[in-house]
Amino acid sequence: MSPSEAKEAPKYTKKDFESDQDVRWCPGCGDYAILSAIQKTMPDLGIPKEDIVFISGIGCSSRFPYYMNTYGFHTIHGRAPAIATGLRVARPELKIFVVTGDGDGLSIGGNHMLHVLRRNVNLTILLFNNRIYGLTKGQYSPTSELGKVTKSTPVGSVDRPVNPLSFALGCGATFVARTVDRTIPHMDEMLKRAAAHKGTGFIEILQNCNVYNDLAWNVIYDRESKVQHELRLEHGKPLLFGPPDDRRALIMQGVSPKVVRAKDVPESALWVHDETNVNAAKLIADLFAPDFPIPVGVLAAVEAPVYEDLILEQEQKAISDRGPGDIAKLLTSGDTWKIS
Amino acid sequence: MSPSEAKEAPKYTKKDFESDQDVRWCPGCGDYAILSAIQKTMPDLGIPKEDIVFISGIGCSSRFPYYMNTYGFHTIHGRAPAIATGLRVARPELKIFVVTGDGDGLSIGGNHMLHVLRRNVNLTILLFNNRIYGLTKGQYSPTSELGKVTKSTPVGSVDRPVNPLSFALGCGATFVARTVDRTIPHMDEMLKRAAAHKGTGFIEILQNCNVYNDLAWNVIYDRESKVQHELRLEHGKPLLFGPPDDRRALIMQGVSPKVVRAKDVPESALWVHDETNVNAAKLIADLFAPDFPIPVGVLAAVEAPVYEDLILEQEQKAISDRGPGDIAKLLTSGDTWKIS
Amino acid sequence: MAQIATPATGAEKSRKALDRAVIRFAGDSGDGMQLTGEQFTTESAWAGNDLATLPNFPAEIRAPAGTLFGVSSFQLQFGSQRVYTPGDRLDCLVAMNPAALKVHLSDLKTGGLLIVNTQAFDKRNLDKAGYAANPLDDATLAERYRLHKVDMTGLTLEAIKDLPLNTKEKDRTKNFFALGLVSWIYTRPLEPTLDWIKKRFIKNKDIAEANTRVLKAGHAFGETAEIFVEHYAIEAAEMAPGLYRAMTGNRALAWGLLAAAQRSKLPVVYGAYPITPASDILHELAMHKRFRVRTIQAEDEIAAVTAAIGASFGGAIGVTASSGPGIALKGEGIGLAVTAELPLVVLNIQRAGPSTGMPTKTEQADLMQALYGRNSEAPVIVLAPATPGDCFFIAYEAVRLAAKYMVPVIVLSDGFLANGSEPWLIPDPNTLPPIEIQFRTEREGFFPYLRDPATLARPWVRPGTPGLEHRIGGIEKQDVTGNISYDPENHDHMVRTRAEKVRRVAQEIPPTSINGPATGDLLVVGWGGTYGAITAAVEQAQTAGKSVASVHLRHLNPLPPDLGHILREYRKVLVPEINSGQLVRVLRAEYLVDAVGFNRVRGLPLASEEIHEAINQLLGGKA
Amino acid sequence: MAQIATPATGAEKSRKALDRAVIRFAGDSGDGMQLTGEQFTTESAWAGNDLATLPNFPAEIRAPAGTLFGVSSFQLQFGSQRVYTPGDRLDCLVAMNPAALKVHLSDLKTGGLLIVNTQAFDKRNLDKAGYAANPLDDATLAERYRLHKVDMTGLTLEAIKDLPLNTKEKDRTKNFFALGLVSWIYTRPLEPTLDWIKKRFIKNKDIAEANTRVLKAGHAFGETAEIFVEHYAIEAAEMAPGLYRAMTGNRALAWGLLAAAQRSKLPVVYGAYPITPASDILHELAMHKRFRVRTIQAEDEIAAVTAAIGASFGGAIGVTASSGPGIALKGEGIGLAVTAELPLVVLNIQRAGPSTGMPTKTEQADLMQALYGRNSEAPVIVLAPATPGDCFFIAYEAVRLAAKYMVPVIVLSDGFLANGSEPWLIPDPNTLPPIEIQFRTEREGFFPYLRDPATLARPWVRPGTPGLEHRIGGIEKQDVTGNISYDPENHDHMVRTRAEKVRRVAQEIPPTSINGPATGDLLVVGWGGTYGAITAAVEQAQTAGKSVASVHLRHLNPLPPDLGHILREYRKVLVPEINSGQLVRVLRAEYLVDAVGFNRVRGLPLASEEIHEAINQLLGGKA
Ligand SMILES: Cc1ncc(C[n+]2csc(CCOP(=O)(O)OP(=O)(O)O)c2C)c(N)n1
Ligand SMILES: Cc1ncc(C[n+]2csc(CCOP(=O)(O)OP(=O)(O)O)c2C)c(N)n1
Ligand code: SF4
Ligand code: SF4
Ligand SMILES: [Mg+2]
Ligand SMILES: [Mg+2]
Repeated sequence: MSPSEAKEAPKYTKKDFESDQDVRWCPGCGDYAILSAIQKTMPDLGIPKEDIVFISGIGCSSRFPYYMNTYGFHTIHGRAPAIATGLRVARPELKIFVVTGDGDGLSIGGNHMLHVLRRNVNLTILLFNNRIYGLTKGQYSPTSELGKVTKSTPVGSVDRPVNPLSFALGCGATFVARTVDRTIPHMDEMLKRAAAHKGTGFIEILQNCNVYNDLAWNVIYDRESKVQHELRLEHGKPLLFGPPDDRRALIMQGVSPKVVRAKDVPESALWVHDETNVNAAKLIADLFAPDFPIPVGVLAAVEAPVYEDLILEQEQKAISDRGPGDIAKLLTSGDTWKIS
Repeated sequence: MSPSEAKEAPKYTKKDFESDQDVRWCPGCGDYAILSAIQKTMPDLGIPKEDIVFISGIGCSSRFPYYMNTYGFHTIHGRAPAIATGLRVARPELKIFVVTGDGDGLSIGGNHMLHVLRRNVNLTILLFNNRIYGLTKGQYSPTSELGKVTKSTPVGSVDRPVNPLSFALGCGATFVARTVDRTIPHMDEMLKRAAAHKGTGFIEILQNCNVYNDLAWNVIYDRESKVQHELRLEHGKPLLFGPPDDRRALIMQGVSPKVVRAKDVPESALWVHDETNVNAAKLIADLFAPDFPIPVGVLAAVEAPVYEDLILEQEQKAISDRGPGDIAKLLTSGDTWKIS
Repeated sequence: MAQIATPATGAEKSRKALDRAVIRFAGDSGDGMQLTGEQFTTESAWAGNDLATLPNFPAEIRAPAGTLFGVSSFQLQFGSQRVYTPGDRLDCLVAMNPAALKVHLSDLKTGGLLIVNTQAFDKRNLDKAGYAANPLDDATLAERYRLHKVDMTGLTLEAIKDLPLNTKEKDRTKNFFALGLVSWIYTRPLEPTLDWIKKRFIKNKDIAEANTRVLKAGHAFGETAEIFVEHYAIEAAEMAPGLYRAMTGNRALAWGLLAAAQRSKLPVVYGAYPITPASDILHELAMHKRFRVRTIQAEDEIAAVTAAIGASFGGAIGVTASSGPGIALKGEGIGLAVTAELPLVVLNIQRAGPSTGMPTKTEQADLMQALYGRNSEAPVIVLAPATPGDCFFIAYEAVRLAAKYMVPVIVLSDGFLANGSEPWLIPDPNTLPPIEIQFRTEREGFFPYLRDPATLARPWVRPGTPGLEHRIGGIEKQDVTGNISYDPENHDHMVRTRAEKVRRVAQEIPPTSINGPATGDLLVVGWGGTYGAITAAVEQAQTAGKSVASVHLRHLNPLPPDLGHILREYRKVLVPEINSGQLVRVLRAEYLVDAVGFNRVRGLPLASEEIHEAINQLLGGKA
Repeated sequence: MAQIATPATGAEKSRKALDRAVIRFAGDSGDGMQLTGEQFTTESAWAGNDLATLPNFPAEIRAPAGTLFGVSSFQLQFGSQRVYTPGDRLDCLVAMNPAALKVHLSDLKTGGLLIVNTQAFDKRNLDKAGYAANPLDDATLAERYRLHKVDMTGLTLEAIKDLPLNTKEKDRTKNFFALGLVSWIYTRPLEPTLDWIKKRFIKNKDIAEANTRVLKAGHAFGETAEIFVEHYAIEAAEMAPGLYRAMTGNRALAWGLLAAAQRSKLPVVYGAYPITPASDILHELAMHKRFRVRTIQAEDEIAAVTAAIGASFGGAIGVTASSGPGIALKGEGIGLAVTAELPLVVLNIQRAGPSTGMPTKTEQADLMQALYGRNSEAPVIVLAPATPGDCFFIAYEAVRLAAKYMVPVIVLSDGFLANGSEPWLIPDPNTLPPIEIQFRTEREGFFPYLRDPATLARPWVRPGTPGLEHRIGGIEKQDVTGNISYDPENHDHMVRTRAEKVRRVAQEIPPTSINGPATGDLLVVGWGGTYGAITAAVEQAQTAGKSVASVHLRHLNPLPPDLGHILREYRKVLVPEINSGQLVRVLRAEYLVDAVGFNRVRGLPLASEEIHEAINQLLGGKA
């Protein structure tokens, strides 16, 4: 049963989701915007707030649960997806959000991320990607660009970065989206979409760490650059981007995406976005500025079996077939012998 | 410097690579074929055998190093990629092979697999995929099909499997290939290709566990079925498969692969395989019988910076710029004061 | 089936009464020795004997036939008195091939019964076993032991030559010949095995027929063949009346959890990653979904323990299990449960280490890890079962204490208990102590770390409870409110509180029962799977008039409150362990008693013989 | 720069001579208190004082301004005699805002010097600090302390009003005003700071100018303002002659590894995953690539330790470091290095736990984990530095022993040593013991587990060596050959051999130096970062005529061979630790001495005061 069916949720306001804890992020941190966006969206989910749980690992981003007036568990580094899986299997009627970072979710937590995604556990995962380790005061992360100069890499990092969207899709994720900490309304929309998804809803949120990696995402923050590069994905709509006076279209040339002037392309030849096509999503996920647009929105949303649903089906079937377990019966079943 | 440049390798035979240890796999295990294929291929690599190291985790597959008369380290479960990374950074002149299984490499070891692939460490990774945990006597693995009945899942598994090729590509792998334990010559070829690759060469080897998951890959073992489904990938050749009298072609329809009768497709419209196109590789990786062919061969092979090369460049530059480190100098550098 | 077993036929030949016997079946991994041993065990249980078993198989799944490392064996001791261990030296060894003979002969008593399958002693097998010449031709063998060369293979094939089975299938039944023969020698009833064959091969009449015939052939062979001049009867043991079943430690742990689930009315979420020898608990639990046990085969041990913690946070019983290296990986997660103060049960089926070590071999070397294997001060409850059947009660108790004190409980079983079995007097579940779960629902005056004055436990709140929304985590927190706190005094207070909470569990521990005089020359202190060996050794010494007693600890943290007093009642204290001396260090540090250890770390259970010697040495006497 | 510092000007006002002083700078995370403290430290070092420092900052990166949890502070004690600790109670407190006053006032001695930045005491900040009224208006404050209200902000802005900087930039320089003022009060030379400013802001003349002016303004203010009636001089301490530098523990560990790399002529492969407070070692090493240190920022702690093991297998020096939960994750990997018998150095910068605990706070609670935090019997060498500078020698020694005995070495530093600094007499690297690495190359008679009779170390072979191809692993192996072996006696032998190998390290340990009488009423035994506090307390008691001595252990496994004998020479034994009593348990178990612990677990160093009290209590005396 979904929580909403369970009980009628009271009418909430943003305030209802603000906890009494002082928020301990640096002034100017992108996390503030995300926090307020989420607190603002919560009432629209129509879920009683006692049925909502935020689970996180460790990191600035993972401090998140303390600031939500719901149930919350700030756990250990990288393990939030596993903990959330256990919680969901125990309590499938709860609405569970996982908050993680590019280090928490993709460095130490990469394996749990892989497996929660392939299992398609019904969770909403918010990955705050600031391309840096914030809490530990600024080392490069798995999403930092090659050659990144940080405390731990004074002459530049030597690791090729991982793309969270491509990774998630490679793991078999059933819902993959991207949004940006500075576009509140879009964040709201993505959040609702992900929360409504049956299975694991994975959202990458581009987030600014103004202390250790300021403006890492400026290419999508800067007004002019944003106009040039932002590609808003909308199901059923063609992949068009760029300024009104110079629209660009993304098309397939053979098996490679290509950018062309929109007016040079016949209506029929446009690439129409289809959230249910994971193949397409994988191609879109790899795109980024400057040579390509920056996709924002829902890349993929497909139906697939949900891990804990199957577990409970098996349990229900076992009980309806042979009745609930009875330890006394079990103990005396099979080979026994009496001694008198 | 590559080992071969280092010294002239003696002329070896298969025998030179057989260790004195008794092989402890079950009679009939697919691992035997892989072992002899690899022992047979080694001489062709032209590398002195003292410069070759096999690193493995834990599992039947991971017993592999004991049987190779080279240097070898049978480590702990899932960690071989990390251990190999450390070894490679310490000794970049060695030729290192990692042998792992679908459990060792994709269950407990999934995170290290992700990071070794994105870093593009110069290693050859052989993942023996038998879709089962062999050594622990037959529980389902991350590559087992949904609903798999095993010791740990008496009424069927509830996890959606991960596809090793799609996963590797999602992680940013630069060389991804698949081969089969029952096609020795093809194994040899793939092994040489992977070993020659600059960066991480990842090969999935479909392997038979005749005790706990016999004929899991029968769709590609069975002669008839193999003819129907095997798609041999060859760079620059069109994607054609199926029996001579009824050839099929794989083509792109919009952004989705589609199977059609070969003769219905004009030469020009054929999908020509391009190992350097990672986009294409991602689409091909997801294909499998019955609806699609089973791709075998090199899906992707692209150039990218190699982790340890960059580390050594930085080291060399530091030394050539300012000379080798001198602890006596360092100790007395900066703020000091004398007390007399 | 519940009845006193009737002795088998064949009473004409002289039948000697014994009060106990130790026998071992040994052969190739493919020879079905484990099955043979298990069946012989059931027959002996039927016969009303007390018994203890010791399966022993190679780490390799199916080692190549005939090799030394491919040998698999099953040992049991059965008797008309209390049987504490599988026994040390063998009265009877059945060797199905040369490798088995080579590996096991040294354990056979001089004058012991040695039965070999002659046909297996061909050139190929002799080479594989590293025999230059056929040992059966060596006269000394027949001099030292009562050697019986039996062409089991030949007799087997003969018995079923007319059946429509291929030679491989026919050959595979020869273990039933051995079983039939040895059953005759020790006057075991065949009913349970005949019964088992019927059920097992219901779908394959020919195989059923073959096994039946071969079993009887073996039995008849003993009865008629000239060579066996005598055979033996072992009277039923004096055992507490009641209904019995054979129980292994791993199954007992699983069933104990089922009992706890039913009694607490909570689902069990069992997070596990397969590993020898813990995997069978997962396999067992997966078959009992009706008890609302939800098994998660996790991606690794870290996910397994953290998934269990997530479940506990949700108000279910979070349980995880592993062995060896898998337990080492859980330390960080257990630390989270300690500071989050959530119930968690961790089953550790100890195996020989360090690192991968010897996965199928037993050991007791994880005690210190259980006590200290986490960063900083992270105290947990530690329990250890004494016998396979005791695993049932320990698992149940672990759940009860974890939920009552809101703290992790580590259970230290081992490979020997896990796979070994004993005749187990089936308990009445209603006699188990209740597991009362009170989830907090009252908003008034709620704080996440408000403590129960008696247990110091914080309230357990199920997410979904209106008005009690709260946040917890791994950072140090203020007592009562649970808010993040870096206050120095609060941290000191919390460190002491977490320790005190575990110390309070001492109030749950019954008075320590002493096996022997309440004061004397020597006290032998043990824990875990060595119970049988120690008890046998101590009783042997007592019979020899020594002033020796033993206590066996099931609670290792906290220790029983009366232990310090007891220790001081004896001149000396001996602590036998399958490790380099762990409990002995704990006792010395805790009570400043000059306890000495007896330590053998061979991947095998301790032999009561060697413990007995150690006792005598310590008492300066002779055996 | 190497010279005796010349006293600053301003000698007209009465100058009192002190032999030591404890001062603390406290303010907002944004106020630059750490920098201020470090500069004051350098000035004092210049002045030839001995000193010890204690930085203390919030876990939050940049806590919101004005909050209590956002307060950052830097304390140091400097003196003309040996200074062992940063000091307990404060002689002088500089509070840059109300929150800082609130958090730290209680540590100020009655009659102590209290300097506050008045302009920061506005409504907003007072609210944030939870002050109903302005404490500066409260007469009692001025009665209890020597209160000096200084409008530092105002005077700062005034001093640089003409400079082309915005207000924010100008305001940021006020910490230099505080520094200048306090430097005058304690007669510190300004040269080092002026010097530092020049270098640091070479690219930004205006900022340099501003800081310089403000520093001098603060200094002049002390000299001229009426309010400061007296100031102090602290003579240079009697310190061993030679060249000194300020050294922190983390840097010393890093440099010790560099020294080992150079001496052994081997590359260091350093696998680490960032974590507080260990990260700075990674940052430091990453800057010294010229020493052939290769840093791997791994995906997690497990990859970090296993990468280091891979490097050791390759013949490099494999090192890993972490803290708290990160160390718990390395247990399995360390076990592999134990059984593979490869050198490995594990640096554990202990922090307050359990679990995430208090990342920026210090603790000593990982000793038992270092000894036992792995599955089965997996003995390793355990070392602990006593002071920040000692970290250099311990890191070097760790590499030497790991390579000589082919075994992992765990180094237990802590957050206090890591960030604290001391004036460090720079050693001559040539006086360090040699690190002789002999890789085996001889084929004749080679076996992977053939042992050196003296050390029991197996040969270290670099892959790439012709003819020595071999395989090792985590499964139990036969001694000498290294082949997989499940033989029971061999396993027992290997368990004992691995233990004996570590025990042999005792032959490397110099005689334990005793601070005090060789026999007496009380011996205080310590380890790690408590060295200073214990020594100060013991010397205080000695001055008071008590028969007390202390020993400080740098080797925790194995323990010094002469320790048992030493312990028995005293009537009582006290073991102060920042944990619940870990070393004390080890000593009790090992030597059966009735040692008692003094334990405070607050995330802070122990105060010598409280240890001194504990000493007196134990001796039944008064302080
Ligand atoms: C087991 C463990 N390893 C390391 C750490 C230290 N640590 C805390 S947060 C963090 C990385 C945080 O990066 P990210 O997930 O991107 O979060 P951000 O702070 O950037 O939001 C690390 C390495 C830890 N707390 N626990
Ligand atoms: C830390 C740890 N966890 C679990 C195990 C038990 N274990 C050994 S191998 C294995 C899985 C092997 O599966 P795979 O990698 O597919 O190898 P295969 O035997 O199938 O070749 C497991 C779970 C272990 N040895 N160590
Ligand atoms: S460090 Fe970066 S991510 Fe963390 S709180 Fe500060 S600004 Fe935000
Ligand atoms: S269990 Fe399977 S994978 Fe392992 S050795 Fe046997 S057949 Fe091969
Ligand atoms: Mg981040
Ligand atoms: Mg497998």
